[in-house]
Amino acid sequence: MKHKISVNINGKQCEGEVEGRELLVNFLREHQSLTGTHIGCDTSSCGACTIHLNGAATKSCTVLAVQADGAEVTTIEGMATNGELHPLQAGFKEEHGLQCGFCTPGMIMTAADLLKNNPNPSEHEIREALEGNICRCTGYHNIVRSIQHAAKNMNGVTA
Amino acid sequence: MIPLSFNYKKANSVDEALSMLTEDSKVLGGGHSLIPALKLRLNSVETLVDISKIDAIKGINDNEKSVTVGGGATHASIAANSALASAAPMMAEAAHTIGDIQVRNMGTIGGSIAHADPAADWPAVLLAADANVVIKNKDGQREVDIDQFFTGFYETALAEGEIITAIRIPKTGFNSNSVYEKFKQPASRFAIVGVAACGEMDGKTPKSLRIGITGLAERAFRPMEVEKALIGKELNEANIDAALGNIADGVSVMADHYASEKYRTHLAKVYTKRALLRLV
Amino acid sequence: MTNYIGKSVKRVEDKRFITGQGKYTDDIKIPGMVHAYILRSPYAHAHVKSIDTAEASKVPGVISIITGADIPEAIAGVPCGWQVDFKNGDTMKEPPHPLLVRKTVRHVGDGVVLVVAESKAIAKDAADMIDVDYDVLDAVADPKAAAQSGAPLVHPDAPGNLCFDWELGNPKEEVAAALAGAHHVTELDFVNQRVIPNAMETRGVVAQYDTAYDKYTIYTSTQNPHLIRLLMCAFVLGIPEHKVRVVGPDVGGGFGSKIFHYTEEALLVWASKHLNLPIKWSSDRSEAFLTDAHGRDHASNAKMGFDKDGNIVALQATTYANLGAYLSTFAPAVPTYLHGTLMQGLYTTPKVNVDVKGVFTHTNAVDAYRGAGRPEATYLLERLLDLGALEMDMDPTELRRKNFIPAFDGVEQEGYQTQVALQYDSGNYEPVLDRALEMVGYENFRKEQAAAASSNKILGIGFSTYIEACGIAPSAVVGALGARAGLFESAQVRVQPTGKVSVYTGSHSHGQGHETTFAQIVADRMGIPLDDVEIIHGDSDSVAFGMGTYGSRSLAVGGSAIVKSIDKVLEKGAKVAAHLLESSVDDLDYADGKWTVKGTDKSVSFGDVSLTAYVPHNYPEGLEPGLDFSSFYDPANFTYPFGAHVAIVEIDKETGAVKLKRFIAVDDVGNVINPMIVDGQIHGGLAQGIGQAMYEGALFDDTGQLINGSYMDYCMPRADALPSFEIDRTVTPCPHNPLGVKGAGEAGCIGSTPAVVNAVVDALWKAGYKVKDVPMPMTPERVWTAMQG
Amino acid sequence: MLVKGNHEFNISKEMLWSYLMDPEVLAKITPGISELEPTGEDSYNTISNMKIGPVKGSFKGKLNVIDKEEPSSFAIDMEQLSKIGNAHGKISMKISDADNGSTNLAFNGDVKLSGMIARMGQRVLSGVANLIIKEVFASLETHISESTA
Repeated sequence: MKHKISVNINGKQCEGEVEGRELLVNFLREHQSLTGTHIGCDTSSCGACTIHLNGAATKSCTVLAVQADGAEVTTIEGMATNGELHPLQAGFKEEHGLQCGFCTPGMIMTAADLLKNNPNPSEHEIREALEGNICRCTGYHNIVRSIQHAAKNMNGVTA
Repeated sequence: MIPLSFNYKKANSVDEALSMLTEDSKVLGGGHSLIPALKLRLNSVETLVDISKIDAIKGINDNEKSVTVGGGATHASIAANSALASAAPMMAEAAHTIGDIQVRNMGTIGGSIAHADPAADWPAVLLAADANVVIKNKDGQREVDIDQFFTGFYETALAEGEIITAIRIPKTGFNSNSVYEKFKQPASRFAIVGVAACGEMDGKTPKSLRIGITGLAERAFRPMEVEKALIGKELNEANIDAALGNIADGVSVMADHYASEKYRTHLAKVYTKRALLRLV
Repeated sequence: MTNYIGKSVKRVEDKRFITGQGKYTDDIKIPGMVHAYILRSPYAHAHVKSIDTAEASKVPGVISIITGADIPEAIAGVPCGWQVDFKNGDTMKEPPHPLLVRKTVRHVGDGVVLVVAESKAIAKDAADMIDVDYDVLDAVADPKAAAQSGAPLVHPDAPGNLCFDWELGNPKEEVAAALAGAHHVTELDFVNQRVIPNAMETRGVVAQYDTAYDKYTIYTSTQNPHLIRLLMCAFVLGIPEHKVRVVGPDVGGGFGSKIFHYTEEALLVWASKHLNLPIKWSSDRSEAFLTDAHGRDHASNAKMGFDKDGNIVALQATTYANLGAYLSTFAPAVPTYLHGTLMQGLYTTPKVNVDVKGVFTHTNAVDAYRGAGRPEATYLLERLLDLGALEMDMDPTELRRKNFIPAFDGVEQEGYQTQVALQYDSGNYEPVLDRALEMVGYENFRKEQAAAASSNKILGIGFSTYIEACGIAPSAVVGALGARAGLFESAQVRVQPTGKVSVYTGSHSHGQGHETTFAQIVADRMGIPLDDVEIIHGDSDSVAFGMGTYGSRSLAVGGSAIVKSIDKVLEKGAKVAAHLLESSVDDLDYADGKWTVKGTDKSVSFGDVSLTAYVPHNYPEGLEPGLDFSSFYDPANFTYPFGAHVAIVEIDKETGAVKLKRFIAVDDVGNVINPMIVDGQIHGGLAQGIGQAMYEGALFDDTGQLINGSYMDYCMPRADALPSFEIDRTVTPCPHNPLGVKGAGEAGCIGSTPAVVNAVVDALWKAGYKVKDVPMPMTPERVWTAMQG
Repeated sequence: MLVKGNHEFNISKEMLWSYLMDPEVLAKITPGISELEPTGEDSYNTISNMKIGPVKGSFKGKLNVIDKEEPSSFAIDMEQLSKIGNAHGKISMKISDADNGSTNLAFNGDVKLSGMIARMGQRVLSGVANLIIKEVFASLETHISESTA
């Protein structure tokens, strides 16, 4: 059986028809062609698929698409506004917080959740907040710097 | 990764959910235990009844004698709740150690204890807290004492066709002095050993003491002999060491490539001691 | 003047990645595309008795179900790209590796049935309905066990499961004699455990056959598009190379695992024509655990002899190297020429012998993983040195200093000839150690350590001073060592009429930042703005040829090829400029994007020269129009980065849990083009090397099942497991390439692992536990057990 | 997966032997078995459904009773196949006299798992083994008390 769903994705109302078993990440990638959200594992462990569901960082591989009916979803594609990079996006570029780029969208989405709840995180708090996101390239060193950079800018202080 | 096909039904109320449950159906709460198993096709289900949209079971209510945590309350909302922070600080402490930010945002306490993973954090905490589990079925509502709730390996007192609607955390002298200590399996973030402890203290001596241990055995349990041995005794290293000898009595200790039976048992002692010393 | 080289230019490729616009293989959609799922063996060793696909073929949406028997006999298996010979001169055993098995499965995950359907979900649903009847056979997963007589055979024509039995260095008797005469011999049995690369993007392939042009297009998550094309066309499918386009689009990490030509690539290409449909296969993570090539997996014994002053007198290393069930593309090279040749380290050891047996087991293939052979060699050497220091009660840094090869620059002084085939290019080893010790505050640390020795949290420090051979190339050398392909690199610098520059490189970037680093070189050498340069890679239809990216070769080999082409462009440009300036080439200077007549202010810009080259109305007689040059660069030698790594750990005595408190790395990777990117490469390498020491390791049971095949069990370091790294570098330029660069991709991974293990052993030893070794990964239980005696 | 356990039954060795050799009893006490179809002497085809925690699977397989030494020992050789993984194993049973006239049943075996359950299930395997052992003994006790009642 197919379910009609309507999801507000990055500010735009998107309609779709999905099977019950379809995952939100597939709905984003296959139906909406929002391929910035990646799939890195099968066990909800790696965080590459992290998006915001009603404002909270969520692993879109562990949510059914039909569960997102009526919800607001933000993906990496929705982070820049009016062509202006989100401070986290800018921070990742500025501090070389990415290499292959595959984990990056998930990292940025998780970091955004962290900074929303804790605008001035310590290094320790940043590292703990990233425990659900695996990066195999950077050793996390520059990811931490990138988030610190963004935190400073978002608090109105230039890094 | 995509599950085998199933029927999806969204429930708008607990009663509606109960009416949707059939023999081969499962309840979808936060989904963070169930969906991964379905994706790997290690599990399959005919009908999935989604209770994640029922607002009535998501709240955390501060009552006179207890704090009532909705079965649908997320780990994140528990971690951030101020009533629980004073009534049972180990709740927030444990909530912070579950999974990761994303998992805490979606995973629910009701889903977790219904699943009864032998290495999950909540069972240890709720055992220590002397909680009550509020369960609804088609015939009405019942409350199960937490000591009767976890019955075995992934087994609970929850029957088919029932839903956990709330967990009551009594406001007691012991819960207000409570801690959670966890030794994490570094990949899964589950507990190799997790110890919740709470006690009402008279100086350095507990007047009451409850301990819940997860990860060690096939189900979370209370080491009753340890509790008994230490009530009325000063919580110092010597007394605790003396009491910990039979911590694993009556349970079968689990083993995997992260921790053998011997090492797990040792860790349980170390972590119980650490938890108890923090009560002072 | 340089505007870009040596500066931390922000990466030009980042924009697409931070906005979610990267295009990885699984992001590619082709109209009409269908999906493949491969049903794989659940057993490590079994005969396929029958395959029943009747129910599966009835599933609506299933397009085709293909078994090994459906694949034409003429299609060979995937080949191995490197040949290693037995000591006695016999050629290694090279059993076939079919695209789908016909009769015998040899590892869990061996491909048995290809299901093609309208969606991946349908393909998976159908695959679940296929019944394969297996006759289960005994299996062996451990390399030492596999080499014992009576072990289950992986291939009938490889007796004793031996692929090769290989030796390098001084005669064994000489080494044995030197060890017998030594004042002290440190000996250890090592297991350098199997680790799983785990690039965050799993592998995937999209294959399309176009009947109109009789042409194939393949998108594959590879580090090595041209080599895949060559191997697939010439050795597997026999299809014409000029009718095949291989694209390695954005690739989400490789770390070696995406160098190789995998069966799925050829299988999908064949099926795309067979079914005349574009097909996508993308690996699930669970599948990746079973099918990506793994790394390391050595079981070794090593002895290092010292004289009474601590001078190393000899080294004997004996290794069983697990190759898995089939020979992956570079597999035989890793435990031999990338491992045995590094056994000299950066020491003056006079006698060295390395004996390596390559062994087949019922596990998936083992091949190059970040560092490939060099981490294993470094691990062995550096563990023996630190342990030797403990046993002889010497300072581990002094012991190293005593044995360092004296400084040589490879220009005034000759390169250093080792006992194990290599000639090091340039080296100056004391300064990296000096700098590392300064950063650590060594004396102070030893005091802190002594003070903590009786507490519950003990401290330890571990060292590793490593050298590696990278910039994997010189074709003649690697050819002599068994490579079946040349390992040069190509580059084309195409100047457009308006002076904008397109550069086509055979290197492939999957996180290394070529689009930035290479552009910095081009912009500086040509004196033009960075924005005027575009780096194109990864597409066999645009790039003439390439040998891909691995072995820290991109800059040293690929970058040098670009420099050669730039030189050709500027040489021709000078002729055009001389014509325009009515001067002679010898009278011109080139700087800041213009040619100037020496001693005058008469000049012509690069853009004007470019335009003239394409609109040659006023042009030197006899000179061809155009400004577009290709080069192939084949270097004279490998490059030899080196460094000193130091780990400081704290051990919780009650639980055995190890906390990595600090990690200091001082590396010398030669000249540096982009410090920010080099730092990033070091960081990433460190994390993987530390990961092996503390967390990672594939576990097989005695039936060949991988028992930790998911991220719930296979642990990689997460952010909260690592400290911020403290890194610095010295610069000893490579004397033989035009950029003076050595390579930075693997250094972090090569040096770090032994430093961490040494730190744990140091902590235990200094706290009174005479523990010689803690097996990797050093889980809390293993450390705790070691303390129990 | 190592399966090891023992239990005392308040009946004679011979009685216990006869229960264990009865296909119906065997079907009843083996966890999850819904069908046990004899295919020859001491050979059976089986269909079973396992539901343990997050894992649920339907297994089809074979079960052979071998190495019979009445009334003191035998072994079960089995193969269970499913989409989520397979189990192959041999479990030896020893029946011996215990104190006060009761009989001890000890079993010891190694069940080799393959497929997804082998890769994913390690964290909880020892729990699974314990659960299965417990269930076998409990259902055998129930059966004995029912049939002797």
